[in-house]
Amino acid sequence: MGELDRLAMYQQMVRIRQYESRIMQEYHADKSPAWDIGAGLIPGEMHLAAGQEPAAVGVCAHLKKGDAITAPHRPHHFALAHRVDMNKMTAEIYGRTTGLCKGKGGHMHLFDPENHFSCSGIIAQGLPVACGQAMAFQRKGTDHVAVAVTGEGAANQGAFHESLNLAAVWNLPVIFVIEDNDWAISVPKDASTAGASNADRAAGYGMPGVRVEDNDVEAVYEAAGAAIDRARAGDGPSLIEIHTLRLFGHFEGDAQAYRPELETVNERDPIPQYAAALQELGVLSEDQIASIQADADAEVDAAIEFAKSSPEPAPEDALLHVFA
Amino acid sequence: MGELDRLAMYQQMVRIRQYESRIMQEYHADKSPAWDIGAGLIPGEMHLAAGQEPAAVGVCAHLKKGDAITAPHRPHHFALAHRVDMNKMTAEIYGRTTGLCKGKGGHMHLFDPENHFSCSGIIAQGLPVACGQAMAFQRKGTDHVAVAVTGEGAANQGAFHESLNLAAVWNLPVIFVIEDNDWAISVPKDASTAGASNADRAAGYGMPGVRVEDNDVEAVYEAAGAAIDRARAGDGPSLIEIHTLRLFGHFEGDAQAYRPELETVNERDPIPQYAAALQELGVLSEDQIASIQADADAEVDAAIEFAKSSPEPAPEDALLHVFA
Amino acid sequence: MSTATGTRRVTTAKAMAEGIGLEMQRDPNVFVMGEDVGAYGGIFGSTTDLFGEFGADRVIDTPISETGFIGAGIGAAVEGLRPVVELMFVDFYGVCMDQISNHMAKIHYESGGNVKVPMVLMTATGAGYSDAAQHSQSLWGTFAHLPGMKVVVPSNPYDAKGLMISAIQDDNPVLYMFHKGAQGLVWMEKNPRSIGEVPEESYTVPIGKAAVAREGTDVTIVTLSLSVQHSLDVAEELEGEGISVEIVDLRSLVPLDTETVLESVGKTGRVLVVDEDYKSFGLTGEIAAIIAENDPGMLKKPFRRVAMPDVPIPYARPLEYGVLPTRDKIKAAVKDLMA
Amino acid sequence: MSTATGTRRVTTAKAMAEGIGLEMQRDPNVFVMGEDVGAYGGIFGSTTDLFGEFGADRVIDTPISETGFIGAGIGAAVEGLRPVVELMFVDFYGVCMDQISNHMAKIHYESGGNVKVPMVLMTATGAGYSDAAQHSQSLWGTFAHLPGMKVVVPSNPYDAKGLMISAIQDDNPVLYMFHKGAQGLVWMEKNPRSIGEVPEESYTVPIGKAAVAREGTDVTIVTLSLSVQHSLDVAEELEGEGISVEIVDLRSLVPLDTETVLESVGKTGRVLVVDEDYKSFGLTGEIAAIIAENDPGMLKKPFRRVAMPDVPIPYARPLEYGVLPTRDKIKAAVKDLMA
Ligand SMILES: Cc1ncc(C[n+]2csc(CCOP(=O)(O)OP(=O)(O)O)c2C)c(N)n1
Ligand SMILES: Cc1ncc(C[n+]2csc(CCOP(=O)(O)OP(=O)(O)O)c2C)c(N)n1
Ligand SMILES: [Mg+2]
Ligand SMILES: [Mg+2]
Repeated sequence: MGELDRLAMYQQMVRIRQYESRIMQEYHADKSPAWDIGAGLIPGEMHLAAGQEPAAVGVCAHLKKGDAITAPHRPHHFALAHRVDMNKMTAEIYGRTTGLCKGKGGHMHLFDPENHFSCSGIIAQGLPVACGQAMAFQRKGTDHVAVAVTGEGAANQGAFHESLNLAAVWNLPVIFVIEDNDWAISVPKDASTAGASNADRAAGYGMPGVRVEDNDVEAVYEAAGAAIDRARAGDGPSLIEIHTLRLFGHFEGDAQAYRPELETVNERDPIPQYAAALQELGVLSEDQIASIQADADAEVDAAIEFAKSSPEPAPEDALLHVFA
Repeated sequence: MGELDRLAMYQQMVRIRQYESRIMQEYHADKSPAWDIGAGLIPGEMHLAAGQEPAAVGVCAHLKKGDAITAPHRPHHFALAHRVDMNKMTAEIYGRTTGLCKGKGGHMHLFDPENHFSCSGIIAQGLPVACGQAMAFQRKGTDHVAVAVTGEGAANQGAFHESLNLAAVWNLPVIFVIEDNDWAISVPKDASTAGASNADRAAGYGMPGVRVEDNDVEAVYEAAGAAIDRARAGDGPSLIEIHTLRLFGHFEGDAQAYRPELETVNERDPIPQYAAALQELGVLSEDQIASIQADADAEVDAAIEFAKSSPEPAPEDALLHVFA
Repeated sequence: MSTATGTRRVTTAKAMAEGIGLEMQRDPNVFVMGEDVGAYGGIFGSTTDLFGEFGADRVIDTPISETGFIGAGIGAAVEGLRPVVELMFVDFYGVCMDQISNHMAKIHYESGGNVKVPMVLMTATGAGYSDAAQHSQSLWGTFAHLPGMKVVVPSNPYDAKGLMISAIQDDNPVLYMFHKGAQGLVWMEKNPRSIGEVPEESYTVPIGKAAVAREGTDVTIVTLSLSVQHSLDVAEELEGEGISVEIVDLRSLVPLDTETVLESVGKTGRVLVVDEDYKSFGLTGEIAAIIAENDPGMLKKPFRRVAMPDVPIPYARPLEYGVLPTRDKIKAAVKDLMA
Repeated sequence: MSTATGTRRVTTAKAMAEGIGLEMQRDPNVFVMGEDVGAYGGIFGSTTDLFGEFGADRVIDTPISETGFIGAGIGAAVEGLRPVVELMFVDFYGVCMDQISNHMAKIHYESGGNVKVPMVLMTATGAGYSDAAQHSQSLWGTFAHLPGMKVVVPSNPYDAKGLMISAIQDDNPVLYMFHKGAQGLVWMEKNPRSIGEVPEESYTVPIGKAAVAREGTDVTIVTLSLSVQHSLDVAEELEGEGISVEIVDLRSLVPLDTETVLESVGKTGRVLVVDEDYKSFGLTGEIAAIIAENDPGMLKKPFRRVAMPDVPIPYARPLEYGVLPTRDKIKAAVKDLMA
């Protein structure tokens, strides 16, 4: 990994974090005093991925145009790391006609066919779809891969098993990425998951399984690189479980009363940690930190501005696009 | 294992075989010349378990009254080995009012609450139900266990994963039994299952997994004994995969054109093999073989006679029993 | 068993949870399981305070394995327990529909009546807060179409509690479908009708009986769930304009109280069905069939329906409210019937 | 592309398979997957001979993982392939309904029209041979209720082939529901109408257009699938008794050809809906609603339906035929309408 790779990953993490932080602000801005989930410029459920940037950034650093991702209900970090246009994505979250889906999809249903990116609000159900995309890549004789992302809670859903088995039997170029952020809403991993790690489950399918223990973008980068190379070479699927961190609530509005380790959350933030590591290595200066942050601020502000100034759809447009 | 245990297991296997063979005859008897699946005294799909007797007999030898079984679409051997009344079961298969379910269920939906036996035509969906029965046993403070049976093909269904995980997380007294008869209808195991054995998948749930390689009732007996003792002792679930043999077609009427090893099937029949082994051990004489067979013949004939002489339900009874 | 009496005003969510709690006190076989039903109290408040009162042994958080834990509920019910299982959003039915429709609903019948499945499956329905296509459906028509389970759909706190108690006491599987927007949650816009008078003690509301939520003479609105609240609002407004609206709150879809529907339609001769579920092949059609089977001549005016058009539910607010059965659409349809 | 012409008499199963084969010849992106679709040729013959012609790479046997392989079909379709996926029995929908209803059917809409899912999901329906509660359902009402997928239900060989070709060429997800009892299988009792004249070459039958399967003036039977065959038999018998029956074969449920239905009902004023799916909250009601919305006065007699009553489907023959929409029940209902 070269200096530029490291800087690029840091920069991408900061960009995503700025995005999630600003969306959080924007989301809450106009919901008070009587907090109403359906009100405001950004209505509906909002699952932010702050703290989980290393997973998205470490994996997507290896992806090229034409590779596919299916993300779950918490999709922004993978979307941004996988080149989804920030303006269009933001406009979608604001429900505008300039959005990726013209306002029909919303934050849990972002579709960007140009980048083969999609996500879904039904947990684990993106895994079979990624298998199908991989099947198409394989049949077309390309070396493209599909990445299926899911949380550790979702890994206990039947679709996980069916997809791993299918991918292994058909030797599909899929990488299953599990973001283990310790929690599935209010349920901790040990109350829902038997066995030490989902990485161990991969063996049951004759598939390599790796657990990345700390929320370190470079460790993710290494593990993902091996898995993605393997898939591109035609050697089949892999599974990577990444121990990461849910910095915010499950969704915005979640008071997290159930969460005993809440106090230590900020100390575990991976971005300052990575900044410190890069400074230690002499790769990142204070000036660079500031300018990377400033770029991120500007880009995110512009995207929000784009979204806010875009037109809202007309009610009757709801009847369009049922059939092609 | 004592002499009596061995004889009892042999006797039970012969009884089941006689049952399956006679049902096969009866099923086909009145479907010709123009073979019609819906015609005859026994209509509908018919999945017979000849060749798979060791699985049912070796497992059920350890079960006591009050233990539960959920069986799949191929259920007769487990039903008979688990004390389900042969007369009532046969009457159900003949669709008579004296049947276990008054003719409403049929061969794939045999319910015997007295023996906590049930089966279902949707593959793998009996596994969650067995978990719930085990949950009830656990909550009531009993040492009863639930056995969930499924084929190797069905083990690739999502419900398998969810059930193993649930049973392990909640430490339920469940034994998952997989009958690997090499085939799921026309699809061989290696075309559908990644990984060497479902027994290996158990490790992913922190659960013991054993594969019984040959279709030998004593080997099944050993493996099942350990798993069932474990469950009764409160030490949680286990998985056993038994390599067994589908002696007949998937269902009656299946010409098995897809099956390359069809010719060797009879050589692999586990019952003559077990008879020979017991004779070798000096536990079973030719006379005993004959008398065990004669008893089985008589019992099965009587059950079929009971069924045939029982009344058919009236059409309007179809409207009963929708709600309790 | 609670012996308290008297009423207070509580939310629908609280009323539901109270119903469950009273049954848990009465019968040790009753327990609750589902995702986030424990410390969290249910994402939509359906198990509020139960974890504190009954503990982790009787209010059980599950893995995200709906087939697994709904199936486990069935197995437990078959063995004589009385589980109350939550499917967090009805939209997730697709990952566990086999257990619901092929097992929960059919075992009793398939067994010739020998096996009972006394289980409640409760689930959140409904739109109106931009949760988009996979978290906003009503789908009661889907479940009511399939035989073997009772289906109840309360519209207010009183019925929510009484129907919950009836459901738990019923020896059959009961699907209990509550509307997120009628739960009276602090974090969602709500109609004041989502908070109402509820007795403290245990009581039942019969499954299979509709309620005439408002009497009237000109037009019958047949509806259920949150749309009852909207319809009542509209009826109050239209009273000022001299239009008298009768509102039938179905409350149960299975069994369906056809008598109450026919009686009302017989009186008014004009019928509007308001349904937040998809329009075609569902509840609205069934009401039309019941009337037309009885006597098409009952209708002085063509049958009307205000329902979710046959489109997935869109995210952006203007789009979503473009398809929802809003007060405005209900009002316009009633006026049309009177024109 | 086939340039052969001429017709021969073939079974519905063969006609379906032929439709798929012609599309596979025409478009290399078309492939088939499902359980036992390969060497076995599909349990109900829907892929007869395709494995021999196209090989294991284009006719793919899957593990018993319906969520997995239907989801894979969706992913492949999104990437531009045109999968024809088989769900062996529609009764198994519950293990994969999330992929069908939340993904296959919604992706196009959710994406604002940017993503297409050109996929055919074919599945076997129907009862009549004692396959009991979990293998005998029709369930088309369930799917037609849910937006985003087209639903076609052929009743004869000609339509089976033409609708299959239309379905594969359609850029939308199409659910193709065939009746086991109308496949013309050698191992099942069959109506002679399950074998019929079918052109050898490729042709399409439009999705969304009903057919008047028989013209008549006294009574309209609105129906589909195997019940069309029964209804034609009954109509022939009743002709002798001086009753003229018109039969509308819906062929597509989504989109539904309401015009053809209304035209026929307008002519006869008497309508019977025959449906092998469950009676309530389904197709029969939708037809009633369409008529009642248009003009309840069209009906000279109360609306009638002969459908599966709301019970799980029993096993024993007398019970099963007690609930099925048999010729006898259809005939009695028509006579009743004429009384
Ligand atoms: C099938 C299904 N069940 C339940 C839910 C509700 N739900 C949404 S997110 C979530 C928790 C997911 O936890 P995890 O997979 O660990 O992802 P995280 O939220 O931690 O990123 C749940 C239960 C759902 N969306 N889909
Ligand atoms: C969910 C579901 N999918 C498909 C089927 C159709 N089906 C019935 S038995 C069977 C094969 C089962 O194979 P296996 O589990 O190995 O059991 P075996 O028949 O070999 O005993 C299939 C595909 C079904 N019943 N349920
Ligand atoms: Mg998590
Ligand atoms: Mg098998």
